[in-house]
Amino acid sequence: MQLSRDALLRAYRQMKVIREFEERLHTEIQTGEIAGFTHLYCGQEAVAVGVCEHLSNDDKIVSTHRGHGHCLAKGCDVNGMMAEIWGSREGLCKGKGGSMHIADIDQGMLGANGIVGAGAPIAVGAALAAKLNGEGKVSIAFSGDGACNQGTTFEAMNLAVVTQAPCIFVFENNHYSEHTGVDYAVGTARDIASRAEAFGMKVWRGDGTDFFSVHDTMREVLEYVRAGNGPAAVEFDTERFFGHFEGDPQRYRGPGELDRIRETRDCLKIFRASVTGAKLLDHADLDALDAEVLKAIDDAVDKARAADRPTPEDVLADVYIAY
Amino acid sequence: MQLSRDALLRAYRQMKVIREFEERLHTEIQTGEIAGFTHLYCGQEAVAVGVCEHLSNDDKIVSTHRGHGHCLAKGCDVNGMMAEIWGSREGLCKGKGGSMHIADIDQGMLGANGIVGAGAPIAVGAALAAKLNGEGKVSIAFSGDGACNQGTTFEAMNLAVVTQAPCIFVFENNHYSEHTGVDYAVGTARDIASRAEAFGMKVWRGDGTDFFSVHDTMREVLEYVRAGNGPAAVEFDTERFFGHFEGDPQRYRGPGELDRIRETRDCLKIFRASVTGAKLLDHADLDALDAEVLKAIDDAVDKARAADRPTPEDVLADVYIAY
Amino acid sequence: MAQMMYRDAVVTTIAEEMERDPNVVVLGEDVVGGMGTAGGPEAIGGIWSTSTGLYGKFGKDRVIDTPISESAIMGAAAGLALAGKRPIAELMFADFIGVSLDQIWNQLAKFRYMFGGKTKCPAVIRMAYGAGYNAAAQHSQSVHQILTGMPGLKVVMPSTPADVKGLLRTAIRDDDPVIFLEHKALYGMSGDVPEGDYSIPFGHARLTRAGQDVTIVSSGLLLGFCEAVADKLAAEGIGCDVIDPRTTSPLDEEAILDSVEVTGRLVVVDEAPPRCGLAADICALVADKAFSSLKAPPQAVTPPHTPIPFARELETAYLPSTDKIEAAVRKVLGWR
Amino acid sequence: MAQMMYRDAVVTTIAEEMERDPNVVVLGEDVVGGMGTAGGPEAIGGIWSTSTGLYGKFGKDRVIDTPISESAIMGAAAGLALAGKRPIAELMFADFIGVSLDQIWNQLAKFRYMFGGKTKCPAVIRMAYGAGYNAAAQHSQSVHQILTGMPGLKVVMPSTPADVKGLLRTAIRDDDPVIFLEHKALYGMSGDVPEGDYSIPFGHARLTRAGQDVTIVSSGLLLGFCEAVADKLAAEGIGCDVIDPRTTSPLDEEAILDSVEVTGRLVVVDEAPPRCGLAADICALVADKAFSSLKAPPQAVTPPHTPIPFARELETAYLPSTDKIEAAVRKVLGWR
Ligand SMILES: Cc1ncc(C[n+]2csc(CCOP(=O)(O)OP(=O)(O)O)c2C)c(N)n1
Ligand SMILES: Cc1ncc(C[n+]2csc(CCOP(=O)(O)OP(=O)(O)O)c2C)c(N)n1
Ligand SMILES: [Mg+2]
Ligand SMILES: [Mg+2]
Repeated sequence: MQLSRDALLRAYRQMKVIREFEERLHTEIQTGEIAGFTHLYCGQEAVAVGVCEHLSNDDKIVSTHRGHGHCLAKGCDVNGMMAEIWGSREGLCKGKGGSMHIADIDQGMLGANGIVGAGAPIAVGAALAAKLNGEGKVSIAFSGDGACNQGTTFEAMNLAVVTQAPCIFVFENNHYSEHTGVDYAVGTARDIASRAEAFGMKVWRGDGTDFFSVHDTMREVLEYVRAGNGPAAVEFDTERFFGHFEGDPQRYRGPGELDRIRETRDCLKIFRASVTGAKLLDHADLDALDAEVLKAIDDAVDKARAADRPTPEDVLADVYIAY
Repeated sequence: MQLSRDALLRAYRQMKVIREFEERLHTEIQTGEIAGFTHLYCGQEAVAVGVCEHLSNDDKIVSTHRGHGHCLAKGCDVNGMMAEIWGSREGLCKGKGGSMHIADIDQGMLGANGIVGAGAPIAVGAALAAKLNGEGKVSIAFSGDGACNQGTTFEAMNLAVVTQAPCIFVFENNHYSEHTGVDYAVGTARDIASRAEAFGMKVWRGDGTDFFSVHDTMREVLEYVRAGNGPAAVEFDTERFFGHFEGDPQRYRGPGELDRIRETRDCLKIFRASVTGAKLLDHADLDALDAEVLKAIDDAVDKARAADRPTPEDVLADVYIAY
Repeated sequence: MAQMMYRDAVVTTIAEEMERDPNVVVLGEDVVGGMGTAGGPEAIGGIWSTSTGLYGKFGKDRVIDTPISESAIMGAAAGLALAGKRPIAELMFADFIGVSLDQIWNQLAKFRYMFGGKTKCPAVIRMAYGAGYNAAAQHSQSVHQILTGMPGLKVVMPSTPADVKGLLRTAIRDDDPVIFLEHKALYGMSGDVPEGDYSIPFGHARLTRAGQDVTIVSSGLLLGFCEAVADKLAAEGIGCDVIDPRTTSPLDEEAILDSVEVTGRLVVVDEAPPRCGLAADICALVADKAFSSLKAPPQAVTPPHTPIPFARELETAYLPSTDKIEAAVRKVLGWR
Repeated sequence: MAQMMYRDAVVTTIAEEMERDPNVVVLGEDVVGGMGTAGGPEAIGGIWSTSTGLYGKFGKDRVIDTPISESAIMGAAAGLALAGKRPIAELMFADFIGVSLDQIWNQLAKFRYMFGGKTKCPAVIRMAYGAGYNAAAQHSQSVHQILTGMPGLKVVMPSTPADVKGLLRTAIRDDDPVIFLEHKALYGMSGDVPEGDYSIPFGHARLTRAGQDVTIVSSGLLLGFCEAVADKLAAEGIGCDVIDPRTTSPLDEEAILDSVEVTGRLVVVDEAPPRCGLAADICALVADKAFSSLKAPPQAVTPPHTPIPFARELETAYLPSTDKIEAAVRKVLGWR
């Protein structure tokens, strides 16, 4: 299905925001100003955006430790996120969560998650809520190729099938879990989808470096799941441009691997080539967006840096609603 | 492969011991003399025996909450087990473990287990030890159709594939986990083996009510695994003759179901018909064994009843080797 | 007032709240029972009979029978709560936090805090705990000491049918995650239960016996043991305050401290193992906050530092007995 | 004596024991690193660099890189131990007991007891714990309070490179399951480490400062804070015994009680949350067993009952500070 010009511009902008958000963090982190563990999403933008462009605020997603892309794609505020990563009390989570715990319930974003595999069962719960509401809403669990080895992920898939929950398991296979290759850690090598299939789900596969592949695949998947056919799973083949976390020496990469994937498997380049090649958008449109996005990221960083810091008393707030 | 007369007699005797052990417990439990939760193995004897007849003491098994059959088949002492279930200090575990925790490390029996799904990872560990020893020994994880939904079982399968551990996952599909049917609880319904397959294992299937089906299948499986081909999985279709635990009203059974399975799916009857039909053994041989086994069980009960009771000081013993 | 069993107080309260609020949903293993069988659903209604009849009344989308996957059950409860529902999830045995602790500890308990106070997480996790069934090391444990230590959780331990009703109602209506611990040896206990919309606020202990000489704190199965000891001593003219905290998080510190200020003597009787347990927690609290009132060392009466044994004689010897409780009380009475 | 970092003391000791005993095996996530990649194995050697070089020396059957499946890792350790090996399993972060507690608590810890003393279970479970990295609520926790309460486990908490070496050697040679807790903020700490076959028995505390006025008990990151406070007060003529228990199970009760008998004053400084923690455990112990010696209420200095926050300022405010420790010491000194 051909997307409108607006939809194309929006999709590109969303991907570009994620890209520049992460590239900028990569730079800023070197200065030591940002605390904690940070996992960047660069390279996988087409997946987050290709999935989330189909969703409304009433559809839920549950994310991972590598959550910035999912958050941004689902509508979390750029400034609020940047401030959160900076540990400011003006952050989306008041500086309490940080990179691995960004959430925005109103946007249907039920949280990044520091525990690998924890998200899938939570997504099934959200899907059961959607089923009870009966309005055709869905819930999406993003999981990596590493998370697909965690018991919770399997349990979640089976529970979703048993309860016919409108849950979609999106597996982002970026070929690595930390420093380990998927060929080693996943018994069935590159095929995660067939595991999901063995749980009795209908599965799809797509090219995670191509926005259109993701977007078209997800249209089908969502149609199927919104129609009440129970859960489904999708595997997207994708690439991680940075290390596992910031500071990772990446000795596990092959020679030239990083250059090659940046060159040939960059979803932004692929998108640009595709839409300009098909004369749907021209370079100037995209260049203008690029500039606008860079500016927005600059602003976000400036704001985060200037934002209020939390105070010691904040430690005690928000443990309970009432105790 | 045709079994010798001795092997046939031995297999029958083993199954019969389990049967009568459990039937007797079923009766004794009504009197209230035996404490705790007891899960009987009646109906599944052909699986435990068909598997364990292939094993030496250096091969390990890890069992479940429904462990009596596995224990007996792997060579645990009948008297020691009966005394344990009676809570005597002469029991195999000195009355500390009871029905759900019988173990005999010297026999390669690494424990019944009260936690559903806990056994499979332990079996992988034992298999890794066997691999390190390099003597072609294996480790076997018995799991039910319910346990196959527990995250630990999946993790164990993947870990076994990744490490090429000589571990065999034996799934006993008796169609129920507690009061729930397998058609409901296992997304893929009666097919557990294809889940294992999706983890990259070679799988087999067999009729768990037919000793020969189990025994022949396991011969192949063991040959494959002992040869260093990594793990494997087998699913046996079988029947549980009693309730989930003693005291279960079994309202989930269909009308006449219990009579039907006792009539048509009794592994002892099937064995007897098969070996007498083929003139390998005659009824008199088997009747003699029956009498001998009944006597042995009577003895075991008498001994258990007369055995020393534990003393309060025993509570403190055997927590640590040294503390 | 109606006479009711502890287990019936559970199912009655759940049914009333489900009636009242369409967002309340129940999930767990065999909470329906008989799903996918020829005998059909409702074969059991929970192995403790604490969900009997709910499926028939509220249907499969609100009474969700699950496979054996405790992490998924706890996680689904978390997701339901984040998505606006009020799940009541059953963990068949408290011991199964072993396979599901992450979702309780690192997810449910922390969402509100990690997310900067921008969400609520109104989930109730019910679980059967405690010894008394000879169910041995993996099916008899107490876990309140572990969960009480976890910030973000509220921990409730009802000791009577009336408290089940009053506290479970509060739990279901509470917007924070609540652990609701039912002692399996009390399920058959009968008692008067107030009718109607009865609820008990968290953090309010119950004084079950009053006296001036010793303060005894306990709950669950052992509370009855303590009451028996208190009654016996009362006949001798020794007066015990027996305090049931009802909730261990929040803990009614005031009730305990006020009592010790009068008695000067404390005995805490708890079913968890001795190290880092609730007994130590309360003894330390009193040693800190009522130091000047103390006339004798605060005593913890707990099982020994061992797993829970199977045999009847062993389990009995493992649990604190009335003799041991009485001895502790006499020890503090006779100090110096 | 050699100067060595805490992290290097871990890997050195493991390597020495693997050399000595072919039954010792290592397993965990990324303990090799680079498996199945173009860059090849040994890309990392554990994210804490605590297994660097082991794969090259001992090969893939003794240095087993695992998928992300903590229950399977702990369970495999249990199975290896039951089958005669001596596994050293790494849990990357202590917080991940949430997804693997059953195998630690209900399996490893209980085998010997449940099986009537007829087996041993010589497994070491290493894990990185503690705050100081701004890793927030799910990657910064202390878990010794949970594990110390579990009968059947031994729990070790080294606070210096020398103690790492001496205690890890004992742990690996011990026939019972041992939890070995490495404070992640100490991995880079340097110190003198005795050469050769150095080992430290469990249950023997270490006196790091000696004084007559107050007993301070602490370990890990906070031990350094306590020592700083003790040093500061020493300049004022106030003497503190600073006791590092080294192992919390077994606990060297004698060392603590002996000290309090002299000082009459106790401050326990611990990184776990306040409720049902090790601080309460030790305060209760002292209130019971050294009641008559106590001149002031035993004080627990811990973080508040909250999850661990992310931002630098918040984490700093969360952790007990030297100011708070000093205030507690002055409080007991100034009592009445
Ligand atoms: C339960 C748990 N185990 C281990 C970790 C450490 N860890 C964080 S991310 C990660 C790798 C995840 O790999 P994958 O799922 O492929 O996601 P990716 O990093 O590629 O996005 C690991 C092992 C964790 N956070 N939680
Ligand atoms: C972790 C855990 N969850 C739940 C239970 C309660 N339980 C004991 S046996 C059982 C059913 C197991 O079914 P299956 O694996 O098919 O074995 P079967 O009883 O048929 O032999 C359940 C739910 C348990 N013991 N452990
Ligand atoms: Mg990955
Ligand atoms: Mg079954």
